[in-house]
Amino acid sequence: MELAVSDLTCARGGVPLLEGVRFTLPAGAALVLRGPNGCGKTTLLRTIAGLQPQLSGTIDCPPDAITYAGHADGLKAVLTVAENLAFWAAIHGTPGIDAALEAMNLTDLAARQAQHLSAGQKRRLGLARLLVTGRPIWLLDEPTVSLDTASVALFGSVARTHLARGGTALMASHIDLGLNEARVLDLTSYRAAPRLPQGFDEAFA
Amino acid sequence: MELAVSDLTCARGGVPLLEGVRFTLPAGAALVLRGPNGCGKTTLLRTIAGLQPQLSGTIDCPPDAITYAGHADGLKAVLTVAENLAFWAAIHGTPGIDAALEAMNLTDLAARQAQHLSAGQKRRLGLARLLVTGRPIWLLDEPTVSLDTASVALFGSVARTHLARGGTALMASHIDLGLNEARVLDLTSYRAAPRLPQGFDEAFA
Amino acid sequence: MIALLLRDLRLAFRAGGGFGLGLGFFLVLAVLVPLGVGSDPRTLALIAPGILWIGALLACLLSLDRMFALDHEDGSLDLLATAPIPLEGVVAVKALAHWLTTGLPLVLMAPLLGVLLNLPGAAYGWLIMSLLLGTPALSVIGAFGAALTVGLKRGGLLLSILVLPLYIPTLIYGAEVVIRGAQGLDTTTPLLLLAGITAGSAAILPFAAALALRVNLR
Amino acid sequence: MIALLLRDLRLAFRAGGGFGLGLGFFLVLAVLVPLGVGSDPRTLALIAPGILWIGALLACLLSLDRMFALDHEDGSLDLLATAPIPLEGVVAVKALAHWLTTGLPLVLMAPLLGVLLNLPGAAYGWLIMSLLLGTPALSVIGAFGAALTVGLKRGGLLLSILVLPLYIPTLIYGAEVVIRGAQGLDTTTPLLLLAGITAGSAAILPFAAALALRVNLR
Amino acid sequence: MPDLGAYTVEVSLAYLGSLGLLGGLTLWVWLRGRRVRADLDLIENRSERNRHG
Amino acid sequence: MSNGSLWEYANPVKFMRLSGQVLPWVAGLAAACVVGGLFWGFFLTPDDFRQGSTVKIIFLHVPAALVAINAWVMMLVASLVWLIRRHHVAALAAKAAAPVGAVMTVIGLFTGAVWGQPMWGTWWVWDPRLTAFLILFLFYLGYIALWSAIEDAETAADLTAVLCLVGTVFAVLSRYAAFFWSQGLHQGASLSLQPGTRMDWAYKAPLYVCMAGFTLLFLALLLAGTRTEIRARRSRALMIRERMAA
Ligand code: HEM
Ligand SMILES: Nc1ncnc2c1ncn2[C@@H]1O[C@H](COP(=O)(O)OP(=O)(O)OP(=O)(O)O)[C@@H](O)[C@H]1O
Ligand SMILES: Nc1ncnc2c1ncn2[C@@H]1O[C@H](COP(=O)(O)OP(=O)(O)OP(=O)(O)O)[C@@H](O)[C@H]1O
Ligand SMILES: [Mg+2]
Ligand SMILES: [Mg+2]
Repeated sequence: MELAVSDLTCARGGVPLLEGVRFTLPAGAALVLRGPNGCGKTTLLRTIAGLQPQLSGTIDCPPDAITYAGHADGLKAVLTVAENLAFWAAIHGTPGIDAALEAMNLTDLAARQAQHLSAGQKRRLGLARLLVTGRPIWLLDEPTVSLDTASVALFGSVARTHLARGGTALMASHIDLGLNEARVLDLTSYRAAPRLPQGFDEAFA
Repeated sequence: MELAVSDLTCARGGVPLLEGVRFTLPAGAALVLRGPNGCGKTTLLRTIAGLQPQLSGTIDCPPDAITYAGHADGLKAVLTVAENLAFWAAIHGTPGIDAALEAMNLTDLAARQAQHLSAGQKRRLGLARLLVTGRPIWLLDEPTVSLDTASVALFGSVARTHLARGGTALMASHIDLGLNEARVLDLTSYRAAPRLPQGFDEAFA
Repeated sequence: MIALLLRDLRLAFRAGGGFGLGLGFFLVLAVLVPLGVGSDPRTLALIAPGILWIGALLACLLSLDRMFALDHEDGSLDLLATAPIPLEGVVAVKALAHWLTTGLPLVLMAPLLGVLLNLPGAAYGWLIMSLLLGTPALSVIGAFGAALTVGLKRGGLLLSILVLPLYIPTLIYGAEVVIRGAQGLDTTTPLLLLAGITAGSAAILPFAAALALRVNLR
Repeated sequence: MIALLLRDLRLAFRAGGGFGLGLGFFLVLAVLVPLGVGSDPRTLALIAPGILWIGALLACLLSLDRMFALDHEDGSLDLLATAPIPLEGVVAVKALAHWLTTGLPLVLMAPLLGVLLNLPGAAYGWLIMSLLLGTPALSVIGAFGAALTVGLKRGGLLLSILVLPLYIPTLIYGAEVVIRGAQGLDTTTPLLLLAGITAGSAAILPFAAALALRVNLR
Repeated sequence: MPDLGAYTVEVSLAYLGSLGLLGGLTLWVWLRGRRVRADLDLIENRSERNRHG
Repeated sequence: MSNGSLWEYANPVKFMRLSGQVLPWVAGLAAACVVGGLFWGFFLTPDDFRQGSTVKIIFLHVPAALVAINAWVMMLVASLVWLIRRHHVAALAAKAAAPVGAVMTVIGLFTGAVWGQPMWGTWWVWDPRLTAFLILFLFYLGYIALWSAIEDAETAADLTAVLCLVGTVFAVLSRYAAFFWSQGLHQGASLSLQPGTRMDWAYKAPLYVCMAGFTLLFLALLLAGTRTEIRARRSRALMIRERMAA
């Protein structure tokens, strides 16, 4: 379960943001993306997840291995915590949600509707979703936003278990992830040079 | 411009969460609310802002002195940064937005539509709104979420200026606010004792 | 207040803001009716006043479903509620903006669609007159309904069901004006009643709507 | 896939999920028409088939406006696009769920409203039959329109304008079946054409809709 | 001017209306073209200057 | 420049060069034909013995209807080219054609309505051909609305192209449905004024000139509009580069 990215150029709204991004994530490794606001972390993650096309470069990974968790958690406000999780488990064909509830300390809240959760509780539920996908490669965009210290530690230990099982994780964050062993990749050095946007017949200059 | 809260009990969905909350915030002081996820920080802030009624207790502050900034930033996606700010400035009858743009390092982005901002840039715009309200009492719910270190420092200095001018700030956060001189109030000790919901004729027991 | 009006108008005219869509809906409806009902000109002339009024009403209705919902979603409504303008004023201004971007264009377009539906010649003036008097009421009543349903996901249809019954008096008197006008009868009574409804709702409903908004926010 | 269907059905039946609102709209429309048009039984009988079909069509339309929009807003659509089910399947299932929660109840309720509108006795069977054959096409075409406008704020009315013209052939044949049925004429041709439209749209449009969704996600 | 007989109003209305629409359309296309072209020239000049200056 | 295929001209630079050369000629010819044809039709044709002077409306009505329908066909082709070969010029040409087609539809509807009043006694009847034409107008509206609602140029091009394809299928279906639904009053598809009588050359000749003129006018406006769209895209690209440099 390796993720290899080479020479990737990615863009938002036609503006190239990052170019020449390259790294490999072997099984069991975690990588943290850093960089100032607006440098393109979210864009990079969405590109790798296949939600938007890259301008150039290649992304090597087995099919159906990636799961993405962005700023929005994909929760239905009127479904309960357990129903939300069970849905994603069913979609991914994995059995049981109890382990995931347990792992993210949500068992007490299982019968609560998602709209009645606090910001941090919602985020915990969003993270629990990762566990029920059964996917080995996690792409996480600021996973610990709104979490208190105990929950950050919880996330750290869950992620560690995932890595120990041969999974990998690629995470963007400005704050502590509770995962000190992760390598850090600073995206500042990959900033795209100013130039005309690609694609439209090289901007027909 | 003093904010005094005494014996406040606040509830979400009929469940009392915090009781006996009391503190005073003299002009020029800042207070950080801490507490685990779901302990009721958001609820407390919304109650003080007047967006929901308290169960009991009093909130003392001059009228029209409070401005609240929650998880959502109140931005219109299709308006530009400058238009968004100018609108709030007009609503509050304050002149000019340049100072606010400058202060939150948004001048370069002034002509960009809000929907094309990154998470951190949006948040900076949300904070800039505080400046154009001209209100002395700031209630902030996790203001530094998604901000990079430079922006956190920026927020810190903006908040310090605000305090120096006699403003006050009440903030909920799990992470660094760049404002070390602020007092901290841990809400754990105010947790409401489990009991029947109030109000409905004392639950007609 | 004026800032709010200008913002709402600007939002309506921006890409995806929905200006002109009410008109489009009105047009489409006027096309669908003959397709469903049949092309006999006499039948069409008979039902034209009613259909035009119902079309204006539905076009209004559909475009108001997110009058407050968008502001609620992005948190603006929380901020407006703590801003130094009364919530009643917010409601009134938003209703006005809605009428300017939806009701007024409908009034101007209605005669054209009258042609499609074979509306008798004598009725055109009355059609415009009645719509001009009646559509502001639709916007204000709609604002009230929108305030009641703000914060509900998929509130759109619930809104329809709440608001349509409230629209009934306006519809009845409005259509009556046109029908009588088409037949050359006296239209004073329904016109006066229509004006009364508009004035009454504009005077009272902003307060009810503001109340509903406050309840929905907490 | 089945999990998705069940989730959508469950969401529809939960508070605020919108089940029954399509019905409500249909009902209200059937009430408004006599109010606007006048209560002459012969006129009503004449226009009843068309109005019923237009009502069903509008009720469908209004309830589909957020078929994908809600999933887009809360991020589910991103996650579904990376899930191990094809996006075409997602579209098809969502259209099916929409039909089960909107189209089918409309079919069952239509005869009742037929009474309100004075529909001739011979037409009831044909009304149900034509709606049963035609409403699935409405859901599928609507899914395509919803996929085009997902991600647009206030996409609702734009959706109407895109989708209503696409509904026209279905409406024409559907209403024709009922009209001919009411007069005791032969209905085979329009029925077959109606079935053809439904089958064709169900076969092709999910692919177009999935394409549109992918474009909108990026 | 030809004698339009009983249909003077109709025929002249058709001609005036249509010519108005055609003219309006042409004018719109032309004005928009001019505006966009001016914008582009402005930006091109500016970016040239930035390159060399 | 190579002696390459037609696709060469899908390159914006080549398109701009070629269209810049051609446009004045097309525009001039269009103006000459439209003005000449309409002048001929309005001043120099005899009144019809049954329709009187209203027959002069034909010189506006028929060319406008012709262009309105063919503009949509052109948009369909351009959309296909965009979807299959992803030439941006094709997408922009489709975008530029839509308003022109829509206005032509309005002219067709308007002149038809004005003609209908003396001929049929009403401005409008729900004749199948008229109905299908009105539905075409609705498709134009939807297409233009979708273009203007979407911010990102490439997304908009993709979605409108898909809408154009699906819309065409349904427009054709609607046309047949409309013919099924009612029998009409409108002229048949032959150039005859009364069924059976061939149209006289006195009318036919100026009509042909007008048809050529309207087609050329469409072409001229299409070229001009496409050039504008290309320029707008280039401005955007340059602005983006400027912003990145900042
Ligand atoms: C609002 C009313 C009308 C509309 C929307 C309309 C629409 C059209 C359209 C779309 C065409 C092109 C047909 C095709 O190529 O398939 C056409 C052609 C034509 N129309 Fe009309 N029309 C209207 C009224 C009239 C009236 C009142 C007359 C004359 C009495 C008329 C006479 C003609 C003639 C002679 C042609 C040329 C037919 C041919 O040879 O293709 N139209 N019209
Ligand atoms: N449509 C668009 N046109 C131009 N620029 C855009 C568009 N959309 C986004 N951007 C810009 O692209 C950049 C990339 O944003 P992205 O969300 O990837 O940043 P990020 O690294 O995730 O930032 P943050 O830490 O704030 O979340 C931002 O600077 C943003 O302003
Ligand atoms: N309608 C409801 N019924 C019952 N409990 C509710 C309801 N709505 C919210 N709650 C609960 O109320 C508590 C208060 O949440 P609040 O948002 O105030 O927490 P918070 O301190 O801001 O947490 P966080 O740090 O995660 O943002 C949460 O435990 C939540 O689950
Ligand atoms: Mg980000
Ligand atoms: Mg909170």
